[in-house]
Amino acid sequence: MSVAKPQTDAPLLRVSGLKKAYGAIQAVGGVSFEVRPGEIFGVIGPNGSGKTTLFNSVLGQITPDEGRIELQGRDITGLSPRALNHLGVGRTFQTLQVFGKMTVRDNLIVAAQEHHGTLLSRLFAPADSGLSDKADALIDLFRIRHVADKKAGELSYGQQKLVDIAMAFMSEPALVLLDEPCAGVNPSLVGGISTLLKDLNRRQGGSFVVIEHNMDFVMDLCHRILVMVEGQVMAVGTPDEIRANKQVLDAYLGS
Amino acid sequence: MSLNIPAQDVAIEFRNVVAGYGDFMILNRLNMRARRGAITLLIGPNGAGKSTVLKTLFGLLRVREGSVLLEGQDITGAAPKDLLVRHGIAFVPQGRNLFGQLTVHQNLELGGITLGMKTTHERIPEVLRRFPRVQERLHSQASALSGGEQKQLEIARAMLLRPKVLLIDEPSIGLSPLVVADVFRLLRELTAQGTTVLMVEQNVKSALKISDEAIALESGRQVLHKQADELLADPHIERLFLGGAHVAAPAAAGA
Amino acid sequence: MTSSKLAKAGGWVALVLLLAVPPLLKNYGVYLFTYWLVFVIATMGLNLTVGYAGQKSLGHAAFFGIGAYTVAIGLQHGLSFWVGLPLGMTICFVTGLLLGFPALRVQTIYLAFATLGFNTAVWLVMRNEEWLTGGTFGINGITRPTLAGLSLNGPLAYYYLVLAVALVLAGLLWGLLRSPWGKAFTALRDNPIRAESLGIHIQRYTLLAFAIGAAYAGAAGALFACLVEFIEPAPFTAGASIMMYLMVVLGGPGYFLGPVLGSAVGVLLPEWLRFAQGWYLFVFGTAVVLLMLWLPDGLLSIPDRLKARRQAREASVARAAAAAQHPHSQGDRA
Amino acid sequence: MTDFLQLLLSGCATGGIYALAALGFTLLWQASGTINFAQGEFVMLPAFLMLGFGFAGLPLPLAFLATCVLAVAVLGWAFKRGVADPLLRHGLMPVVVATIGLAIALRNGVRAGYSAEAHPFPSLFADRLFTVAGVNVTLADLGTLALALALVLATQAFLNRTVTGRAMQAVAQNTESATVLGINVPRMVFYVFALNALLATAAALLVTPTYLAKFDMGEGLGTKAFFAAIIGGFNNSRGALLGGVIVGVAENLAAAYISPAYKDAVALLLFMVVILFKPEGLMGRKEIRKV
Amino acid sequence: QSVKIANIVELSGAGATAGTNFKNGVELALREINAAGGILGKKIEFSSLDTQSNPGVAKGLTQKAVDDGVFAVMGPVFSGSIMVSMTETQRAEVPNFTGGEAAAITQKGNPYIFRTSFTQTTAMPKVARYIAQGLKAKTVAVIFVNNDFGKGGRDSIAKALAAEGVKVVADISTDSGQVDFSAPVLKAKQANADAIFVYTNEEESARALRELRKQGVNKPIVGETTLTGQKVIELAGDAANGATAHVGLTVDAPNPNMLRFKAKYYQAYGYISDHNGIKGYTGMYVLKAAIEKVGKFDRVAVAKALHGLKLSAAQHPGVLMDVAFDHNGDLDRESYIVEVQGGRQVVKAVLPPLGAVK
Ligand SMILES: Nc1ncnc2c1ncn2[C@@H]1O[C@H](COP(=O)(O)OP(=O)(O)OP(=O)(O)O)[C@@H](O)[C@H]1O
Ligand SMILES: Nc1ncnc2c1ncn2[C@@H]1O[C@H](COP(=O)(O)OP(=O)(O)OP(=O)(O)O)[C@@H](O)[C@H]1O
Ligand SMILES: [Mg+2]
Ligand SMILES: [Mg+2]
Repeated sequence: MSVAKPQTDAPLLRVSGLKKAYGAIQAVGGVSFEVRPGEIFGVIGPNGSGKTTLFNSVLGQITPDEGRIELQGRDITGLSPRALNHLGVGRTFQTLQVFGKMTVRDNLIVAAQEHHGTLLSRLFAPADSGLSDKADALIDLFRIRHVADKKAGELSYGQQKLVDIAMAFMSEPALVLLDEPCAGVNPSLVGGISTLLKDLNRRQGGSFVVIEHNMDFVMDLCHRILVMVEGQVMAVGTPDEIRANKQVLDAYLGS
Repeated sequence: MSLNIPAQDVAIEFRNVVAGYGDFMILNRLNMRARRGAITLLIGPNGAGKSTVLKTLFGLLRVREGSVLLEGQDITGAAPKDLLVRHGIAFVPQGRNLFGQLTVHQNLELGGITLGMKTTHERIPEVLRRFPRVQERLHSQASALSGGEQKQLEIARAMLLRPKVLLIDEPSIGLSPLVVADVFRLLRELTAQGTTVLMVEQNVKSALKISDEAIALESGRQVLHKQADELLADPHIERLFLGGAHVAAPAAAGA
Repeated sequence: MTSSKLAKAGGWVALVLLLAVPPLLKNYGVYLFTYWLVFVIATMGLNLTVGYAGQKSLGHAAFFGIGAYTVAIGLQHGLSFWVGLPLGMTICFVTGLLLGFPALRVQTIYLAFATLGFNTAVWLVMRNEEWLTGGTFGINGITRPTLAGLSLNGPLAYYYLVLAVALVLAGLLWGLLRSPWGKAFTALRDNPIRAESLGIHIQRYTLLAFAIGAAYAGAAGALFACLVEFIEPAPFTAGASIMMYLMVVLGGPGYFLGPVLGSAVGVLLPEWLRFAQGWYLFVFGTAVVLLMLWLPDGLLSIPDRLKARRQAREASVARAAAAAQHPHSQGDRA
Repeated sequence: MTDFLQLLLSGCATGGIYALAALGFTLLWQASGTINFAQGEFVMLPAFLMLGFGFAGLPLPLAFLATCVLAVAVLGWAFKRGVADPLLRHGLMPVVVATIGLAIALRNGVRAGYSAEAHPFPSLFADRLFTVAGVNVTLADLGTLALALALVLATQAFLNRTVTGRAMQAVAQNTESATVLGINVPRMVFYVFALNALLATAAALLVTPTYLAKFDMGEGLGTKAFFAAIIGGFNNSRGALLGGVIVGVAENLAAAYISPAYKDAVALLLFMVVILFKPEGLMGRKEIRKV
Repeated sequence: QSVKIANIVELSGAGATAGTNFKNGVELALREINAAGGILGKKIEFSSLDTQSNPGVAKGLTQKAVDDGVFAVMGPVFSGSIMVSMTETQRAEVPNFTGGEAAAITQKGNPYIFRTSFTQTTAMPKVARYIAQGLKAKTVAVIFVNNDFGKGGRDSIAKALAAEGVKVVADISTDSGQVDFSAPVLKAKQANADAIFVYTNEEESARALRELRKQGVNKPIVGETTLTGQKVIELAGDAANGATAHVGLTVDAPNPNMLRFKAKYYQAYGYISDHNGIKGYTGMYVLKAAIEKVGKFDRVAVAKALHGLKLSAAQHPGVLMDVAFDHNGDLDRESYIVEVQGGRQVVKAVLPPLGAVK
């Protein structure tokens, strides 16, 4: 599998000096990095090293104590998750976050409907906002057709995870942040997700930031990887560089 | 089809078990056996019914037909508390299972509620030695922990019980590679002391390495029961049991 | 499929009954039917706020009251009912928007508490500002409207007016719920955090859910004032809000026709139970408990329950078949 | 100044009464995750039971004990079996509505079956009046406040210091996890409601001399207590006391210094401010981290 | 052959105590009447319906009674409800006896509405006269309950006191169901008036009296019927002693008919009736007398006959006291000033009917 090289070097996402503390715990302690357009960027690190906190800060879910976040040169620090979504940033969650009482198909439709028309025009739009086909395509892609009309809350863990990921892709975001997308997902589908991301990346130049503990997945997929330990950046580099980094091996990967 | 386990070595046995949610039967006349003092790995695609097997065994779901046996003794319909207290079964479910508003330490205490406080307090430090990350957060509110920290806490909590039979559902979800290795090592140690482990894992390859036997489930039935090393060596493993046979190259999403 | 057809057929039968039965009733029967429809309108609004959008509101009776007082005070100042009704709805809509703001800060039970407090505050104003609302003496002599020279003063005529308003408002709500808005409301209810990360403007939808629900209550209040021809603060207490909440939950929150049944339980059931004499409210309270025990998701969850059961059975069969056919099923490998 | 102190003290005494009823709300919220809209009626019923035992010739302490037993059976056990067990797993809404129905049934059952009148109720305390620094207080005022304080602290200690108390909270937070840990969920749920019944009976004993035994006494009491519990902190027993006293005192001061007609508005204003800026209540604990 | 009478009253909600008493009084009278052969030889069928203290329900129930062809309607007691329901009885030309005391009820020109007690506008001048002339008070503090009953009373007493040259120096509203009276009592105390007028329902009256005693108020405490009722004395205990009230209807009136009624009521219901019980009971007997006077069951004629009707207790023992109706449907009869002494109401003065004075 060959992966397209990033096209330019101007950063798509730039995070500088990001800090977030909870009382005495410095969850994120001054993290800076850049994600280039068309790049698949990995974030790894031991449990509690601040990866999810980093995501939540970038995505407006929590307010960082310090630091600046830019999207294509524009300051997006402190923007709401909704605003970021409309700027083309999608995400998935580490914990299951689906709409439990809605069917899988409706979960997908509602994931993109706000990107069409105005508030008022949506009042007069068809129920599916014309998104049924797109939803069906993703349902097939994630092989959840047999549960497409079930309530999402009644699916197995892995199935819900897939729904969550599929939702992030419904509105065709330019940048997607995925928090442990493979956790609980069957290995064959892990391969599927990997292929999907590479495909989107190659064909449409989609950029991704992925937190994952599944090293096979990360090493195969990512162009560059950031290693976080105790809220700090330990290393940034290509998979090969990271694999060769003694410090990283000790702190995270094991040998 | 099934490995032959001498009757006196069978720890867990499902006989024609039918169980599910409401009227939706997930397990269809499931027959399955797990060996005493060994790690039996339960694998299968998302939605196969693996978690359902564990929940049924632990008395959380009603057995509609058939029977569940523990060391030859019929435990069909027994309440979780009895299974825990009388039969020494402990269960670490999938997903979040903490008391978010209580502290980490209080969560541990509750984990030992069936042991009495004295024993629990004696065992807590010993268990915490295995999970230093949890130790560091001992007086944090449990919901403040990171995903992986929470999972570690859950496993630690179950270890307090020194179970005779441990049911553990996808322990590797959210755990960093080093911790996964630790947990797997821990499971091996437990079996060395005679504990029977029934584990569900999607992280199949690493899990097979530490398991004794593997059972594959599909649509609520056992489709295979083999020695773990034999399976690991099987060149068709991907295609056959990990859903690989059904993997079509995914089309580009939504485009 | 069949169950939705059944629902449609049921709807038509109900409509025919609503049109044809009241003329056969005496005054009291017509009055009860009208009273019930008024509450159907009010609880339709509450169902949007609580049932669809998941905002725990216990302040609905305040809007009901605002609608009623708007029309009553308007009439005192020579303002026609036909101006008072939309004016009442508008005032409620705006007040609803304002009440929505706390909902942006607090959720779940805390929101319920806040709305309860709001209701009490409105009630205090109704009771104490005698110059405006007549205080505890209430407002007397509220006249029913005329339409194009036609007096709607008679019980039947007024009933048909209320029915017409109810049908129009139901139609509008139906359209709204079928549109993407309906999905957005449900998403908001199920998981606001996820909804926001998907670009759903949860603030806007929350406010709208409150405001639209409030406007419905305002319409109902306006009709209520003219129905009873007298208003005082008592029917608009927090207790009344709690009763409306009860009606929505009993009928089935998040079911379109839930309020129709729920209001029937809340308004008509006590009347049917009058044979129990002094004990009728005891019987009513007990009936509420039993209904909840029988159908925790509301009366209208019955069809859903049956459907879910049928689907579950079908899925079980399919699953069993899949398991049986599986290429690797037991026995084909040594 | 004397007048102010008089109001303050009377307010505290009334606040003690509110606190006793509010304690039931906080207990049920912490330990079963429910809101009981029949909480006021749960105080009213024991009051009548005690009256009944009183008529049957039992002295007050014995009548109280007998009522405790009966209350645990009816408001504890029967409520758990009849309402809590089947409905708890369906979330908050159905339980709330069922308790509203229960409140209607209890209130009107007592009215239709016994009496619509208010009945005097013997006080636990002798009818003694003290004058301290120009402020008049009755023994009952002081006693009620002291007992309210004791009950609140005891409940708080039980919930937070004992394993059983914590297990009860655990069940409320996550029933499935509690099951998995071998916590006897049905028993814990029973304990919660039994404890609630006992507290309600104690509240009835202390509150009814002032409130008078009447079928609808629970309505007013319940509302006040509800507000008190929220102001103090719905998930904290000590909050019930604080909230009760705040409501009692605020009412009095507002009635005297602002406007009697709007005296409830002051407590209400406080209530709104608390909800908007500290929704978990003055002493409540905030829940952290959602994703 | 029988005739129907509907008893539409507050049996639940805020008015439950008053409504239940009224209902019991009506039913007691009806049972006696039926036992004695009915009215004009016809038995009376009666039904009691609960308005839930809600005017909207009261309106519906009145329509129901009218639909059922009742001859007359008894109740409701609450003024708000009667305002609504009496338009229905008027429309159907059905005589309607109410327990409501608000003056406005009989000022609408409705020929079918009749009182069973004084209006506040007739009662309050008597109280004011007692305060001004009996107590020689120059200033009064008024504590009233903030509902239509209390507010109506306050408006009337304020007017009556002004007419007597007495000043209201504190105007203190309380809530129905209020528990803590320390603030109102304190305000009354601070006003330092010559007398305190308390106009609340029975239970609140008891609480107010207790608080007045607790705070050591030693000014005369005056009220209306609800201040010194049997219930208040029972609830307030010693604190009730010394309270004085103008009482239109009281079971403690020095009147053998009344004492007999008190005993019968107690026997039937196990507690002592308040004034609402007397209202219901006498109202029913007034109706009976009017029908018998007309000689047939003719609603319009009976309503007409009631206007200007004078009944003597000697001829009609059921009305308990001599009573006269004016052209508005308001009644007039003697009343009392009572004081609570040693836990009992003691009549200090008998006030003749207004009609007799003029
Ligand atoms: N609460 C529920 N109600 C209804 N159906 C359910 C429920 N939980 C699970 N299911 C269904 O049961 C089937 C098996 O679920 P189960 O959780 O056992 O799968 P699993 O093998 O553990 O999958 P995963 O690897 O994704 O965890 C799935 O098809 C799922 O849709
Ligand atoms: N709301 C909070 N309050 C207090 N501490 C918090 C809070 N959120 C996170 N933390 C702490 O901050 C640290 C970083 O958490 P975070 O969730 O970002 O870790 P992570 O890298 O995503 O870990 P994992 O791989 O386990 O998911 C953890 O030690 C956690 O305990
Ligand atoms: Mg994380
Ligand atoms: Mg699973």
